[in-house]
Amino acid sequence: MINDLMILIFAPLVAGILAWAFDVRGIREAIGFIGAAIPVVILAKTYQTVLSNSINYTITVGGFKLIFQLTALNWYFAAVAAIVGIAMALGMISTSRSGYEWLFALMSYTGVLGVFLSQDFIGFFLLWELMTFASFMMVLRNNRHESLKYFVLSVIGAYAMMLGIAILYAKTGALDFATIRQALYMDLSIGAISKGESALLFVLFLTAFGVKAGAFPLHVWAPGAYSEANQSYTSFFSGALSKAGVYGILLLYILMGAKLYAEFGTFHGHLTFAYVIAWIGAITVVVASFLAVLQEDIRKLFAYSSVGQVGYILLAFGVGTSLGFAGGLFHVLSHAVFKGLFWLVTAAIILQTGKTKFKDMGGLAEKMPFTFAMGLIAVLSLSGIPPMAGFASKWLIYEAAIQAHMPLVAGAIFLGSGLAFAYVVRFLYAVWFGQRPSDLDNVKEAPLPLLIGMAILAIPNILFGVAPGLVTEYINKAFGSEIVGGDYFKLVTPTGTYNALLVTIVLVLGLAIAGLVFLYGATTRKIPVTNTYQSGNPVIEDYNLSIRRNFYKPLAEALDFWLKYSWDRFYERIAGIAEDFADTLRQSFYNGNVQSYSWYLAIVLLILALWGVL
Amino acid sequence: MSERNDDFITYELQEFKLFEPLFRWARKKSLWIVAFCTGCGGIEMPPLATARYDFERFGIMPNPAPRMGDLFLITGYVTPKTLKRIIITYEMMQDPKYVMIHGSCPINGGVYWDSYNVVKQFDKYLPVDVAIAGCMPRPEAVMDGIMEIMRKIESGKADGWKRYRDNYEWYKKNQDELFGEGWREKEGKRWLAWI
Amino acid sequence: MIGIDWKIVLEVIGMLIYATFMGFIFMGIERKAMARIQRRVGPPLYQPILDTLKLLGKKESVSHGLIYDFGPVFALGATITALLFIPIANFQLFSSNADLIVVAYLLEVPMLGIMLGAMSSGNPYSAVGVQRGLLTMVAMQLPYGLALIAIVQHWGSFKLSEIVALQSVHGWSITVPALLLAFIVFDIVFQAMLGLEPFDIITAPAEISMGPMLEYGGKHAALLFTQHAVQLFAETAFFAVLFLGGASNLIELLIKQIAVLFIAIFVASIYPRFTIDQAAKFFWKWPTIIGIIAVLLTV
Amino acid sequence: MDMNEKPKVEEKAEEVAEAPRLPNTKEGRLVKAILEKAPYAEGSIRRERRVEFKVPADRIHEFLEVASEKFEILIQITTVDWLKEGEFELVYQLWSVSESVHAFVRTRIPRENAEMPTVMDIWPVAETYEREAHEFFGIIFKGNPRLGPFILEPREYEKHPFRKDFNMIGYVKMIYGEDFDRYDESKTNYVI
Amino acid sequence: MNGQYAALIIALPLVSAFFVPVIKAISKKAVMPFLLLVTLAQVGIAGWVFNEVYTSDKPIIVMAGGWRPPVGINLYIGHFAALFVLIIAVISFFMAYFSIKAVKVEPLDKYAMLFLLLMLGATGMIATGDIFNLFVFMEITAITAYALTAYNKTGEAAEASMKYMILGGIGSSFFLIGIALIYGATGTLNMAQIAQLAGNINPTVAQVGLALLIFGLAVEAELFPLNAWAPDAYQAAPHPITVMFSAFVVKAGLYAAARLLYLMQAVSTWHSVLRLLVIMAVLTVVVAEFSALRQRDVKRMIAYSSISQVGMIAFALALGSQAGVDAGVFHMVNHAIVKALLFLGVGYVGIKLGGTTLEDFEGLGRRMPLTAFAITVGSLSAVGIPLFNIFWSKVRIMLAGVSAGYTWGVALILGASVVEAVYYLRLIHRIWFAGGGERLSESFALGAIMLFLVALILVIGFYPNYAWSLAQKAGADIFDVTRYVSNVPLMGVGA
Repeated sequence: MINDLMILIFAPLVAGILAWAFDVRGIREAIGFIGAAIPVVILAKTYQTVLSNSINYTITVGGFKLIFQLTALNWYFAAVAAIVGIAMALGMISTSRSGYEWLFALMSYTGVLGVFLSQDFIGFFLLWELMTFASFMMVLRNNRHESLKYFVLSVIGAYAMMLGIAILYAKTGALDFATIRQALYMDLSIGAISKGESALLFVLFLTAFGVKAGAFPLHVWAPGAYSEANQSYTSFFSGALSKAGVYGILLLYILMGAKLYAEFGTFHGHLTFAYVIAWIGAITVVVASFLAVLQEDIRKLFAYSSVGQVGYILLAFGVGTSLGFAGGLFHVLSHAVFKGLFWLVTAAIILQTGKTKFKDMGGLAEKMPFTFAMGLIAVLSLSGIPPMAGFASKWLIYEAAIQAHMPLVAGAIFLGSGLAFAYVVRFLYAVWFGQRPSDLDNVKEAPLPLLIGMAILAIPNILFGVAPGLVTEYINKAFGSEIVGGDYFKLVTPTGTYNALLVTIVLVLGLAIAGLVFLYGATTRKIPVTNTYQSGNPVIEDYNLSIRRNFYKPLAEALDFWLKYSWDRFYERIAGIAEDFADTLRQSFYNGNVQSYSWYLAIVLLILALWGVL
Repeated sequence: MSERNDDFITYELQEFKLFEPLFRWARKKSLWIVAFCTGCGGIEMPPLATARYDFERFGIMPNPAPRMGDLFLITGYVTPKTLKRIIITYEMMQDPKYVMIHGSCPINGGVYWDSYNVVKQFDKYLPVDVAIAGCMPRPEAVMDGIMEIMRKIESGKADGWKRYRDNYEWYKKNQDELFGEGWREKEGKRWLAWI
Repeated sequence: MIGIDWKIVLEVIGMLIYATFMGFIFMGIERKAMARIQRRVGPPLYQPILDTLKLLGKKESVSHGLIYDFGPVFALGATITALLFIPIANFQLFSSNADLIVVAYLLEVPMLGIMLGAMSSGNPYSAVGVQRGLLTMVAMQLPYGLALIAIVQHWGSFKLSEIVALQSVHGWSITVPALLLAFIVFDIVFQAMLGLEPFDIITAPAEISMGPMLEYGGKHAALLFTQHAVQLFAETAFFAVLFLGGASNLIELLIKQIAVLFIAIFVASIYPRFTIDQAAKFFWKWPTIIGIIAVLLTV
Repeated sequence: MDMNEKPKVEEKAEEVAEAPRLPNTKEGRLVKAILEKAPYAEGSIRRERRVEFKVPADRIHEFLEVASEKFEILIQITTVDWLKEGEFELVYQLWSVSESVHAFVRTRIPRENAEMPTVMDIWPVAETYEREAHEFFGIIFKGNPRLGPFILEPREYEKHPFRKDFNMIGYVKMIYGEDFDRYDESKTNYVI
Repeated sequence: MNGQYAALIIALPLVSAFFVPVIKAISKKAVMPFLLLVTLAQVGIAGWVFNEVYTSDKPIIVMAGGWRPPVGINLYIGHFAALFVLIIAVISFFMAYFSIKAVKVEPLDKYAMLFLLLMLGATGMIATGDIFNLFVFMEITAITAYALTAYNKTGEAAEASMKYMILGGIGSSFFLIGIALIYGATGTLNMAQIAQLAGNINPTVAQVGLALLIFGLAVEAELFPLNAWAPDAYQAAPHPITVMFSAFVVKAGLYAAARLLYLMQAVSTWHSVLRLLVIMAVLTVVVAEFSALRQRDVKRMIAYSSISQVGMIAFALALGSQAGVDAGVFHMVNHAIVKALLFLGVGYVGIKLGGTTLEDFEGLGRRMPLTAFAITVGSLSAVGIPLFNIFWSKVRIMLAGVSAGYTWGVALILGASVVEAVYYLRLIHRIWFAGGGERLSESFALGAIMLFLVALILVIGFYPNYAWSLAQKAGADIFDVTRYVSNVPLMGVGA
């Protein structure tokens, strides 16, 4: 009865409960780490078997048959979650303060793994809710307003999915994916589900997965939730949990792809519903990147940035061609890896300096060299500098978008990657370079487990950057068809090639040449930061020599027309209206005097009487 | 702050044995002026860049950054307040650097010989390579001065920076005598209120 | 691993020397042409080489830390890489292994190198320069992307060598009306990439004294000058390859490069400087609209 | 700083006679209007677009309030050091944008511990001019918050170098020492 | 023969209720332990009956005085009745213990008597097989409920019970008129026989009769317009009584309505009544949830939440499909456990800290960790978080709802449960992460009860198979009328 999948899914949950029970500093870290390590071990073990066939595991719970299956596709997603999970566990060892955080972090870990592996809607919905609830509890601890905003939005998404599941259950009578897929496929001819209903289903599922992935109109919760939770958990939160939303969209394609195509046809040669997802992704990329550039708080910046990056994945899936899927899946891995790394770096910074605003940080490069190196790798990867994984996946998405004749969407990616470059350099400048504020002088390097966590996330960045073939070859197997050609180091698509190894070698050669020219000149003399040219004025230590506050003021001025509208304020107003409506409803109905109550009874009797006569 | 500033003296210079003649030719043909115009001569420099005199023919280019510049023009009377800025900028310039002073005021105080606020002899505080007489020399005179600097570089006699390094104590003594000990720190603190 | 076949190694070394030399000559042409327009005699063509040698020959060198040194080295390295992936005349170099998007991104990377170095110098003027450099780059990204997309959609392939081959068969890109619009957009963006007059807010000499390069002196400045030279050569070559149909031999490529350069110089010597938010607003108005039209026409 | 520092001494005598018959020009009407409101002052017209007033020291603040309706801008506060008469002469230079007329308002105050009420309440810009006057002449302006060191070097604080009785040559010899003695001709009989 | 012992579940509370004054005469302090003893016995009997019914899989029919129906009154203890009688007994036992701690107001013997009668009424309503007998037990429950609501002798309690009395009175009188109509049409009071004869009654009479019956019970079962009395009654009643109200008094009403509804399936306009009930149920959920959003008093907030959950059960039962009824019954069981735990916890806090306003709950996590943990688990499961019990029944209800075609109903209910999530989680944040205080001592026994309920929730949450099978059998008992009729040994008079 105990087989691999059950251990894989429920090991973190059990470990979490144990860690919460034995709330002793040393023990709970060990249990938590083991809990996070088990899935990695099992996934590694099952890698060979998954390529050929799938491992199944079913349990009947409360009359529902929950089916869990490990195929090549969801092995990929589970592996991404596992990598980020192990890094989170290492990060949590040094940043978590109580068993509470371990419990809910590992519970959300179980939720994500369960979501990726489940093959029927009830199991999917159960673990989806569990994941949402666990991540909500992580944020509730620190900030009520942000966590409630996050929970309300994701619960609306979950209940929209619940409604969708119920409608599907009503129409097809089945709950597991295989039969639903079969039924929907046959439904093309019968036409039991009308055009309106399939549109409703599409919208419901899109809202559910859009909220979790942080698509444009529903991205409002992300900055608050990501910045309020314990930072090393946020690496998992934004690295793996947002992938659940993206996996959902993939699921949408698998289950209802044919049906939606039959219902809505094509628009300019693209699948209409896919075109909608592509444009949602594009808008998310542009809006989130613009907002990320203008942020003053390090956590908010990375929150918006991860919303933007998930927008890339949505866009890639929206393109609809197989290359688009390949690009999207690769970006799932690279985003999880470099965003997880960014969040661990933020965790290290906040742990050591206690500051979160850019204006009180600076000049940390000497004090925290290893964290800085990891931050630099993450910067190169996110902004898409060729030898890194970020570039390979972004390159695939470009190829797919332009090849599928979606020019404006590709234009959005260009703008998005430019903005990504801008806010990443802003992070570098404000935190690492420039003059160090006096109170940061005794900052030490981050603790060892956090550093190991960062190293774990940095290696794939470089490894899959130099050899992107490893990932694309696996994706080809997952899809079963040869989407991206070329060997381990060279990606060949029908219209373009990218030899990652050669680019790296030539870059190293170029650096060598430049280094030679550099070494030839006079030996350099290190000078303090106060020895800078301020048009001759003598510069002393307590001059503020670095621009850390509103670094991109001109951009804010150029965009002030657009910045007036904010979805956040819009949602707050709606929540306010709803609450006031609720209050007026209560006052009007339960107004406390018996006469009106007895009137209500009379009215009901009247209805009954009329009912009888009609 | 002042004591930390001396390490540029102890730092040993790079001697290019092989390409020295080539570099000397290059230094001669491409002088970059540090655009630091003090006193009334500052207005005399732009004509040099116009079509009539055009010092760009000789590879001279006005450059605002002291790190890159190598020809430092002192173009008028020098007050102690300005002298402090000049000294700091001069020390930021990298090594084969030359100083050219225009007009009589930096040479001997000139018209303001009795003013408490004008430095009488610039040469006491910073080494000077070429001095051009005249109460604001005409552009032709300045061009001649530049030719003179080029000839000195060619012959290797333009060694103002070497003199500054060799007897830095003397220069430092004069400076401290004028401004008082640790004047960089005091000056920095004084302007803190304004920033 | 690719076996080291000596033909490519020689070709690469020859090309690097040729590109650096021609890059300096281009900078010389730029300064000479500007001077001639202002009826001045202007410096000799090889003046940039002299400047770089003088800077390299400085006896003293100052640094604000490891990253301050790494910045220019990384910028020069990235520019050399970008250069080697562009099909220059009949030399194939490595262009068979990388396509348009890779080269476009490699041409962006030096900006990061310079920014890294400038930021670590801790000087407020260079920080303002970095800020303006990034905003200009962000502003020009959209039209730049649209122009590239228009080309790719028209010729249907990403490989530069293939685009050159198609152009030699069907005539240059600018002959196609839609790609003519893309040419205009790319030319405006080209102006900003080189940091020439209308968009030279990055190194605004009057305001923030050489912008990011303020703290650079001696050999660091020499590195930056060589990087600027190679970048000039690479970008003009990229421009020529995309729009003017690449060249069968070096001389034809040289003529096209100088033609492109002269367009940039004439525009530069006329226009006053945009402030940074004017530049951003400008880029997101006219070039983007023309770019969208070009893209829609070619789809 | 002190543009027209030395008005012509001889011109002061005949000014009293001219007061009653002001010409009917724009400046005349302007001066007549102000003199009605401030009888203690004497106004005269130097030339087209240039008007002068002499005001006793104690009524200066009141007069300036009256003048400020017409004369919107305070251009400069200049101080003249009449060593022989032992008096400072403060000249408030006003400019009227509406009538485009330039007014000189002159007052005399004794040299030793000179006291003046500040005019910052009428024209806030006066703060800088008053600080300068204080630094170079030592006039204390009551009500000016920032009278302390202004632009001079720390060495010259509280030395009020522009006062006539300031021994310039001695001070310079003290600072620049030997390279100042390079000149031999004596200082007494030079005429600038 | 041993089936007759089942009658004890009615007889025991009745007899012991009248023994209470005698015990009081012997010694005042013995009253409460006596109450405890009686409820313990009731639990034993109910457990035996539950075991008997579920092992033999046949309902126990108890004929009053040996008369066979339709002349005599019979008790029909099917799967549902057995299950719910056990729940009533267990909860009453817990509340009996809780009353010792919670109720300090003087005439304790009156309290004990009313307590037993309330338990009797509820058990009777569920167990009876005769509609008039149902009316009698309903009256007993209602009257004891009015009295117990006013037990605290405060102004607020008096006003609440007066409101309850008026509305309850109107409701039960119309219920009586309904019974009269049905009796006039069919000539029998026995439910099984009514089911047989329902087909050939004149449709309008059947229609009006059924409508009045449902209306009478709807007041008791707190459907939308009729539940105005509920929030005040819940808040004003002493804490143990509130638990009993929400745990089984309301459920008895609901069960009776469902039983009658499905008995009269044959009536022609049955579906329109169902649709009316669905509308009222959905409105109950929505209005109750919205009213709870800005509550300052936690007990009233949980009262509203209980009303909305009951509305959800009514929605499930009124769907008219086997899946719907099963889901409704499963939700009844879960809701009973969760609301018992919540009201117990809140009540205990009310006693310990002297009030149940939101301010009292500030930093409860540090002051009373065990109760805080219990309330947190209760509210989390009430919201429908996965690994707890209400999640499974909520999913069942949603699936059944949409299959029955009420997609808009399910959408509204889901929207309302988002609101429910908001105010419950605000409570949790206030308990654990706001404010603080020194740790108070908590009674061991109440802690044990709470932990038992928490364990029950978690067990059903983690492995709901057994609970679901119980619910399915109970659901079948209500829905499958033909089996019900065949089980009752009719004398065949006046068929």
